[in-house]
Amino acid sequence: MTAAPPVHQQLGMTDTEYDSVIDILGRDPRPAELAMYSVMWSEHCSYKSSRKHLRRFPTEAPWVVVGPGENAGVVDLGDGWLAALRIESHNHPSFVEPYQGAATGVGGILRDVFTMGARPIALWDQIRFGNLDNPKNRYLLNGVVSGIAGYGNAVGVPTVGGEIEFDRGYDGNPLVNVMCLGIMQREQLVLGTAGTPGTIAVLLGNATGRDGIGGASVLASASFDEESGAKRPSVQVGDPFEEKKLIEACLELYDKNLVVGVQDLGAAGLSCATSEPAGRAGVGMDVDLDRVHTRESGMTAPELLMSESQERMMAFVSPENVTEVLEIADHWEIDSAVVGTVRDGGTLTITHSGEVVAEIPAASLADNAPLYDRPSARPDWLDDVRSRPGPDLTAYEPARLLETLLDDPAIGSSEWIHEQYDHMLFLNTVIGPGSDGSLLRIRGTDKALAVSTDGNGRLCYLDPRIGGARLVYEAALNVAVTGARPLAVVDNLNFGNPKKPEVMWQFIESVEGISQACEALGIPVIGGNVSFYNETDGVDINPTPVVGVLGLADPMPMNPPRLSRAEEGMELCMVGPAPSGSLAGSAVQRVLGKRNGGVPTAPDPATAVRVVEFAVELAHRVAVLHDISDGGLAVAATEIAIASEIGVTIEAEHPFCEDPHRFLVAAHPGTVDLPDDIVLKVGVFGGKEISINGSTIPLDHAADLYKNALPRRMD
Amino acid sequence: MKVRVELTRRPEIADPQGTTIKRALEDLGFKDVASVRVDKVFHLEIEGDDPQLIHRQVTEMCLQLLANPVLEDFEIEIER
Amino acid sequence: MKVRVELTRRPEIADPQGTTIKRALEDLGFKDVASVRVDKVFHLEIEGDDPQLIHRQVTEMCLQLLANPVLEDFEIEIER
Amino acid sequence: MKTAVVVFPGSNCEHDVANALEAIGGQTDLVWHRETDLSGFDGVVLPGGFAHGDALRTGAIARFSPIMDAVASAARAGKPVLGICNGFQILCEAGLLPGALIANRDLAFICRYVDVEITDTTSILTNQTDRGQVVRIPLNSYEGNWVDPSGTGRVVMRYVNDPNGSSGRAAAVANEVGNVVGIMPHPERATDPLLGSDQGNVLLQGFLRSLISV
Ligand SMILES: Nc1ncnc2c1ncn2[C@@H]1O[C@H](COP(=O)(O)OP(=O)(O)O)[C@@H](O)[C@H]1O
Ligand SMILES: [Mg+2]
Repeated sequence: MTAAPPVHQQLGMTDTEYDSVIDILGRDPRPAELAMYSVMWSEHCSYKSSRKHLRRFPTEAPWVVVGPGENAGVVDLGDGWLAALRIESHNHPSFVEPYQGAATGVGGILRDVFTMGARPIALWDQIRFGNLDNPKNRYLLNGVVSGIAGYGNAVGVPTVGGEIEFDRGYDGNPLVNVMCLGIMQREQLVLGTAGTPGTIAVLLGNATGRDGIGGASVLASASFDEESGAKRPSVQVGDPFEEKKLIEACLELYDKNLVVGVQDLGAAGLSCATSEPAGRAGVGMDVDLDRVHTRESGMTAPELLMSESQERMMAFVSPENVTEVLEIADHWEIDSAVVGTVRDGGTLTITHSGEVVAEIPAASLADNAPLYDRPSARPDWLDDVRSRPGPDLTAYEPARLLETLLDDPAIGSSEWIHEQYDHMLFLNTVIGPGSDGSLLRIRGTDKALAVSTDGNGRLCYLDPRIGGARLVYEAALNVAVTGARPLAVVDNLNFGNPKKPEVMWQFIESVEGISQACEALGIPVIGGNVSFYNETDGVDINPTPVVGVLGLADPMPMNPPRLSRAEEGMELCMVGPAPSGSLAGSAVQRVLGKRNGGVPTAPDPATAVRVVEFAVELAHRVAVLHDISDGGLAVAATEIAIASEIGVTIEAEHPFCEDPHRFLVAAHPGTVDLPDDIVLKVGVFGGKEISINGSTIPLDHAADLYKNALPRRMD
Repeated sequence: MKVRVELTRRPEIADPQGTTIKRALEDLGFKDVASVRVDKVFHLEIEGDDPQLIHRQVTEMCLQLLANPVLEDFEIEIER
Repeated sequence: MKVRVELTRRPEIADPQGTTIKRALEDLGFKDVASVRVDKVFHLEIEGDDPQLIHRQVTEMCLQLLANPVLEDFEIEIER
Repeated sequence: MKTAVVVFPGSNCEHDVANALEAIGGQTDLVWHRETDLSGFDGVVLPGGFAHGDALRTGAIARFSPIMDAVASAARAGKPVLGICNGFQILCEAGLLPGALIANRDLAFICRYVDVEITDTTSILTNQTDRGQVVRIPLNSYEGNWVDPSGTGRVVMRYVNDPNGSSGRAAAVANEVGNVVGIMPHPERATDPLLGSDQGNVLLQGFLRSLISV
């Protein structure tokens, strides 16, 4: 019978971290104080293992209004318009309970965006699972997609795109990342500041219950193992209806200029929503926990401070506006409570049933958070993996390979997923899910925003730096082919256990690759999220950084390119460097059952930039553009053929090679002049067959495989 | 045999639907409603007549599909 | 007082959830399942201690809000 | 000629409908569900969304909103009353249309274009169309599966291919008089070729036309 470990350890805190709490306070922490430090200093909230390396990202550009650090990044779109973008992971909660985990992930990312003053106009989902032959993974995919649909559709924000990938590595640890875009007029921008002394803290929205107690520090910052079931009671349940009312109420507060600042309650709940805004404003705050409206009785101070009950916001309001704020909350039928007052000096004083339960320097929760420079080392297995020979395709008929690819659930149509999402609400979705980037018009202007989100764990496994860079170029190109110029990047860095030097190395290399590509394209990183400890029973996932690129089309193309606009007689051309033939990390390598291996083709920054700019320009005058990614030219051309319901005859070298920054153009001969140093004619549209280098497959058969790749496994 | 399985949501798990319904009942003038929780019940008809066996089968069904152990507990009742 | 209200779906009304669950159970190898019906249960806590009165109140709640006569019948059970 | 677009907590298509109607010459006001008077309006639209989060049953709680008495008397007065998606569900719950809407046959939310055939041209929605005419408009619902044991519902539009199990493939249903119509797909989402289709306009034009005729 061994004695239970000390409380701070149970809360996920190391002894050294505990000692620095004692140093800060000059005494032992009270229970509530310990709870606050433990959640705020968790990996999830403090980024203690990653902060040092995230500084590498380029974050500046004239159009950046708010960079990393706030709830969402904000860029200037001109004419008084701003866009807010943020991405967030909900990997561990989605493994524990796929529906609620994904749903609350959507709720959280929405709050990050409307906390800034913006109206959320679109969502994207980035989801990764183990292979679908395992029923558990079908259950997870089903649950996650229903959860995103159940929350996103009901809250009334369209989900207009995303990405899905399957790999055995995600078997015990699926990835669920969600991204949200919002727009606003400049005057509506709000920051997460508590304002000046005298300002009143008003808690809006859901009653506080014991949801996700310890979630921040336990769920999101500890690895999975057989006992993860034990952590289950802290599952949170999302309420999109409450969130919808909260959105409308908050937007009215911003319109009427009634708030000094706003902070959403996510991980670390009240601890974060009091200390962070106070810290940012260099003030203190008196908070009375007895004022907090609760769902359950008898909640302790630590529970109230750590609760992750969803759909709550903290508004900071000047005294004269409090009544009006409470009236607006009433109108929208949400609960509200005045819970605190901003004070001079930096002390955060929290009382509960008349007793002081916490008295700490507000800023210390954020500013004094531990910062680790964890050892990193290139994995010793990497050379073996990179020296694996690529598959020899000469043994296969191209058309048969194409069939196998089209039937792959990650390459086949995502209809089964995105038709469960409302992707049309607000009538802005000019180009929705199912092509490259999504294109959203901004009503009352000639502008449109394009967004694409991309990841590729297999590539990053072989070379995290090249992989990271290629993600940025791919997303940028996905945006460019809709006619939008890339403006900014958000990233979600999903990695294994940072205490392992190889994982830290993968992390640092990915950040380097993403940074280099951003610098080449001249686009800043305006926000992101880090998810470590994606491992099960000691096995780490493939390093899976995910990026989202936001682009602006101003003006929007009158008649933007679409996959469905190819016609009889149009020529198919490839723009970009001639393919090297490398199949390292490619879809073909995967669907042939070959182990992931080889050396991925490095991007060429100068060419990438030229290709991206050329795509933006072409998008205003051609019928079809499509970026080349999974499955190479062959799959990209087939996607056009299927969407346009017309055959295509392809004559090209290495049709399955996935080399970076290349795209396809379809146009009638002689209608567009293409610089021949980066353009190759690779085919012509016509007939009812897809023919690759002489090997053919009927169009309707291809379409059938493509459309049923997911349904035939899921239904 | 007829079997009924009732799922009851764990007390600590939020029930937004119940909360919304409570609000609605209050708006309709039913002020004495202290709380509302919404749960699910399955009515199964199963071939066979060995109660023990069927109980075992249904328990399996609950663990594998019907109940979500994260959110709810289940109760099996063999009706006849 | 604790009151339990069960809504039972009218036989003539389709039950997509029941049908889907039946299929899922079969896929899992539970072949003896003849039929599955899914119904809703409400657990209400109501101030007061007069069972008759409470029964009347809850009947009202069902007629007005909780049950949709087109789809379902309701059954009220005062638990204590 | 003015149309009230009723906003319930949880509605989300109110602006889309209003914009679509205004774009073809209609006049609209958004009216909060706590209001009680619609006498100043010539017609009413209950827009799509998730009123009250669809708690209990879709439309079950919204039906008791203070505004609903005014909606009912507008319907009795013969004014055009159009429920789209969630609005359709509310009209059924309120007894202004027969039947009820239950979960889609495949228990999945469906958001995609569907082909819908006009079967009756005498309603406030279909008076500008021809019998047998087919329009492509987006469906966007989880509870789109209409059941009508009473058999009294007048189906004015039906799906060409059954997407959700709706009885008689009903996509839009009218009361006897034809001044109250519920439609499950979203005509307002098919009002701009740039977004994929403008074939919903003919339906909204029918609605506007019917404002005048009463
Ligand atoms: N999980 C998903 N949810 C919604 N849309 C998705 C999802 N996965 C893929 N899509 C859509 O399918 C299309 C192709 O996705 P993807 O294969 O990632 O394109 P690319 O390879 O060009 O990045 C995109 O429009 C994307 O938005
Ligand atoms: Mg693409």
